[in-house]
Amino acid sequence: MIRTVAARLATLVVLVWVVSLAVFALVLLIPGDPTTTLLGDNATPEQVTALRTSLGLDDPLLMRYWRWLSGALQGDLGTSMLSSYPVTQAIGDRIGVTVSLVVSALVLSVVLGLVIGVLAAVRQGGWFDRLTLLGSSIGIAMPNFWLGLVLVTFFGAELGLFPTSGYARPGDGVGDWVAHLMLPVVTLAAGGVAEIARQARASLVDTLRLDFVRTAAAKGLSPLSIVGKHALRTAMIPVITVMGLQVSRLFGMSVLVEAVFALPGIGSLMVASVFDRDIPMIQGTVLLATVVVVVVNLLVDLSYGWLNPKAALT
Amino acid sequence: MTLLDVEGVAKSFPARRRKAVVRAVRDVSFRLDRGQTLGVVGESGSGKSTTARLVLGLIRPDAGRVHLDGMDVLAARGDRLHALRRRMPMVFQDPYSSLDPTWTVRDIVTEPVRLGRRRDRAVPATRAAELLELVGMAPAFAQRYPHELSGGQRQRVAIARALACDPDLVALDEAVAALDVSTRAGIIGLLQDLQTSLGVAYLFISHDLALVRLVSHEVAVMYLGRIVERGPTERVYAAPAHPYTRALISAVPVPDPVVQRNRTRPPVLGEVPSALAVPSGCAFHPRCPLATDICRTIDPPVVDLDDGHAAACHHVALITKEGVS
Amino acid sequence: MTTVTTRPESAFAAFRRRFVRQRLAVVMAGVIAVMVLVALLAPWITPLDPNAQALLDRLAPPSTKHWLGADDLGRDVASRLIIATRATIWAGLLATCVSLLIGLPFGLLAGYLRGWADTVLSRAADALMAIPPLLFAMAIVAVLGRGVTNAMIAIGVVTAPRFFRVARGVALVIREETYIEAARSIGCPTGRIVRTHVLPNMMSPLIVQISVTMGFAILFEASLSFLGLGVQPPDASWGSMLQRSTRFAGDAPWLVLLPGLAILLTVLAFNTVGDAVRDSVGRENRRLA
Amino acid sequence: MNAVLEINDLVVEVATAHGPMVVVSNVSLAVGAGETLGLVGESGSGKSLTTLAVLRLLGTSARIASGEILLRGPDGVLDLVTLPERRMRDVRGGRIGMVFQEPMTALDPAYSVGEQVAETVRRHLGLGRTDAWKRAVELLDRVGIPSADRRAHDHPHHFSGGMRQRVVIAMALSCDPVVLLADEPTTALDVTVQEQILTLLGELRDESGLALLFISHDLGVIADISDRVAVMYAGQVVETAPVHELFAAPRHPYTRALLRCVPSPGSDRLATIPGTVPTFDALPLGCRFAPRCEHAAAVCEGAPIGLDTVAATHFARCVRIEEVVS
Repeated sequence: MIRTVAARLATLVVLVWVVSLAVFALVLLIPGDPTTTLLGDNATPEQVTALRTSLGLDDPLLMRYWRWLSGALQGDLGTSMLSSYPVTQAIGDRIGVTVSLVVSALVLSVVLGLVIGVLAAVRQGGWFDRLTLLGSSIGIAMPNFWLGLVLVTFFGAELGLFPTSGYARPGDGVGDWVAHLMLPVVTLAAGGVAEIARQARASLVDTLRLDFVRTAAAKGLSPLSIVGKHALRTAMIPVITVMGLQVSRLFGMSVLVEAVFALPGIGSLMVASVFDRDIPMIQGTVLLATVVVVVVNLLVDLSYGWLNPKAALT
Repeated sequence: MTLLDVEGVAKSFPARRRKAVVRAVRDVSFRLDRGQTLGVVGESGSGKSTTARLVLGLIRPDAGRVHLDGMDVLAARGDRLHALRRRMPMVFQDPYSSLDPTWTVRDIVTEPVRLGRRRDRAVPATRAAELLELVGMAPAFAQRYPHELSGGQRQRVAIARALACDPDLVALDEAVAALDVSTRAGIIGLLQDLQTSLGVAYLFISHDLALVRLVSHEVAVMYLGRIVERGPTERVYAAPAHPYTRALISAVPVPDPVVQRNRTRPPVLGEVPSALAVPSGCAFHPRCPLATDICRTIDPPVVDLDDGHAAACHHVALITKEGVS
Repeated sequence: MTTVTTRPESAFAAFRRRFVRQRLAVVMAGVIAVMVLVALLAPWITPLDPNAQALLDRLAPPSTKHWLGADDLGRDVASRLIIATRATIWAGLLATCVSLLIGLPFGLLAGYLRGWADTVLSRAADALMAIPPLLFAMAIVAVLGRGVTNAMIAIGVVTAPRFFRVARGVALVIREETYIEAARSIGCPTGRIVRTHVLPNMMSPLIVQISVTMGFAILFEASLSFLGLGVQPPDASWGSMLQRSTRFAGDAPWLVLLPGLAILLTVLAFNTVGDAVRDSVGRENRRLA
Repeated sequence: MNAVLEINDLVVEVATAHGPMVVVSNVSLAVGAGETLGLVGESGSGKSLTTLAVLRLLGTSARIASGEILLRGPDGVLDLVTLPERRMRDVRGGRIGMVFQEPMTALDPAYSVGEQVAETVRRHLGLGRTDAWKRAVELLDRVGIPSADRRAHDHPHHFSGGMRQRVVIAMALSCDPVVLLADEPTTALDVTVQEQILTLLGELRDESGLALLFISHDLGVIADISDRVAVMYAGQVVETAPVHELFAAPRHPYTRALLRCVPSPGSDRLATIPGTVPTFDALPLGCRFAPRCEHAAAVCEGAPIGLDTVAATHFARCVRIEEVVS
């Protein structure tokens, strides 16, 4: 087990390193001179030189990468090109919002998705199954920001049930916090529920056809125990892969949800940074989000060993 | 006249877990004459399929020599190797995956003809019909796709493809194992007829001892990557010289209740060990009723008995004197 | 001699027979055909000029003049929806092409040849897939500059690892098929094996993936345009129409509903057709799709 | 006869796009205590479906259309066709055990083999965890798993095919069944292992007086283990006889042809059967073997052929037995 964890950690380090390369390489893609982007066309040559020195743009590429990477390892992702505000601090101020949003949506997607998927699979071909297939197709194809807008229009604006924008810290009242997150979480979770339900259904339907399920039935076990004890455990393996992908997807999609509901998370920070072409801020946000995703995926990977003892061997 | 000459061929594969090595084939030597059939028998993990692939130049061995009609197969590269392979094509076990599902039967059976030419010139339309007729199929099948054929028909197409190479040798890797009894009989009959009319040699790989006995002139018995016994078929079956061969032959149930129930059968111990951990000395010793200390330490050399019958066992003398029970 | 009993059916005919049996997929294939047609003919079939502002018609509800109402600048919603089909289909095609051109060759290389090339490429693909796709695309747009072409290049780059994975996975399965070994055993050179055996057998999974990527790209185009990073004003896109509508949702709900339904329908169409293609592939290559 | 398991006129249908298709036609079989009935036939003959029908494990696409499956016990006779599902579950793994063809996939990869045997014991014998585990270890030891107390904790992927098949047998026998269904239990195994498994099954049958229904396509295996043999072709039983009689004096042309298709010492050619097995959507009206039969005549076509009594315990579905034998 320790060896497995060590091996997985090593892969994780390589993975994050490759991501850091890709994120750093973004700077190289900027057409023209970054200083022009920042200072505009009317800057004096002196201003340009000063900025180039302060950003270290004249140093060799490898040195710049090393400086950025070693900084990042120590928690220093540089400073904003516009406000000279530290990137780490800017992200730290806002990450709480995004994490509460993503985690709540993930939990909701997993719980609802699994329940729906399993119920559909055990009655394969029934009305609930067909409804699930149709519903999940729609859920996957639906732009979630549109769902957000529709929810705002009908639940928020028309019925006045929930606040439609802004955020309340849990410290200022849990009820308020929950109310503010309600619509965003539902919006964000819709696609996840659809994906997980669909995968859980497909995987369980496939598993129920396997020989060992027939063996379990030939032992005289009840349907509940056949599905719950035997089939589900094997069927969960591909579902868990999808859950891992969902973390990455939800992080991305939260940008849209934050935009719809005016939530001050890292998504809105990202949007603002993209408009300002604030490269250090963008690099920091992408890198940090990826690290979170990769760590969650590691946990997912490790749970494979428990579900499928054969995988733990290799 | 020797067609195929194989000398000391060996191959190991790296295992999935590091450091371990699968010793698939160890020191395999045999000869096969033109127009003859060599049957290779063995249980799973005996290395019989790997041996065929090594001989045909599909996998590169770690050691050894292979000559087809005097030409060094292992030294050949590029076009020369491809041309050599066409002189000894292979027919595979699974009739459902050995034919490309996107191709018609016509294209499948004439592919070797096209490959053998300098340019992709059109193959005469009659060629496909000739080949199909050779394997007992109507010319109309040429327009069919593999998924429209039964298992037996697919295997006939695979044989037709092999014949299109104008081969000296056809390797048959469990070619009838996936077929039903009655279909199998038809394919075996076809193979026998083709050998008579075309003089093609067969490398007949099978786990079915009764079938090997029926079709082979010579037989080689493999166990954990080695040939433990080889010789003329009837001699090996009538007087097996290796304890493994004896165990194997007696384990095959005879389709006659009177015979089957009155046979004395030496018990076979345990199962075939993993090729990851081939036992020291004679690989068969943990399961052998005759094993002594020497078997545990020294791998027995192949000893010639008479008339091309040879076996790799320290106790050959003991067994042959005692005769078959 | 065995004889032929029924008429031959090509693999494609069998595929068509199974596909046509799936009613919803046939309808959705029709939807895609209509979308493409509308995109091609858009400039000639819009009832009004999609960019013409008429302040008197500001937020006008559906009427005989504006079938589907007008937006906050009095522009005809129906015309804008129609013209936006162009951006949508074009964006999907562009992104899918970029994705295909990067993903397919590398995937084929990694899957068929294995070895160190596979290890390096797979690691790189894993890493790129770990980056949240929308964030990655936004970052690329940030450096390349806003606009639909850059946005679609970004989406193509972001989805390329998925294409790579599919191509690699399929190539891995095909290289283990006995018909590949059979081709080797009759002396077929590697290049010819890849060309005549591997690629044709990859077609159906590739079509599935192209279809899914189209849907994905259209969804992403809408998302980026909604954030103001894709199609730039005054050009219309379903995503950018939604962005403007946010402020008037209460007064003019049709501004919110219609573009969203258009996106939903289009993405649903591509996904459904992709799934149906996969389900229609015969037993003989079901494993691949 | 005092059969423990008796199948009468069993009809199994498979749902297709063009409506139900009969794949097992009026099959009748009987097995007594301590007896082995060998069921032999080629793929698609309906032998596996017949066995699965006994436990009502046909899945969603196939169903029993008619017939009865009687299980005799000390408490009377149960008809498994009409038995409520809840009571059927007590029969599965309790009164009737089953061994499948593929030992590599028949076990759940997620649980240790000991747990999988003990689970059945807990389910049917109502033992507690500790006692059930003890019994599981005893059973694994009985079927020949070396150091069973230690290996019971291992997961299936640590075992070879032969060992897994032993585990499946232990599971099937864990609750002292009266009937054991074995569907090609040695087909996936090497011959030396096959011999060990056949010996084991024979011993277990003799020890506990099991009724054994043994399915195989391998005539050698059938000759080895069966007391009586039933031959199936295209969904029908075409001949049934005591094993010695069937091999020495087969009556049905299909049985005769089948026996000539396997190699025997001394021969250098195999006989062949022309043509192919008919598909279930295009079965001949009369004798289903007639299109391939060298003895076929006008009387064979037109109307279904019944089982004809050859001797007290020997039946064949052929109207031209005299001509065939001569």
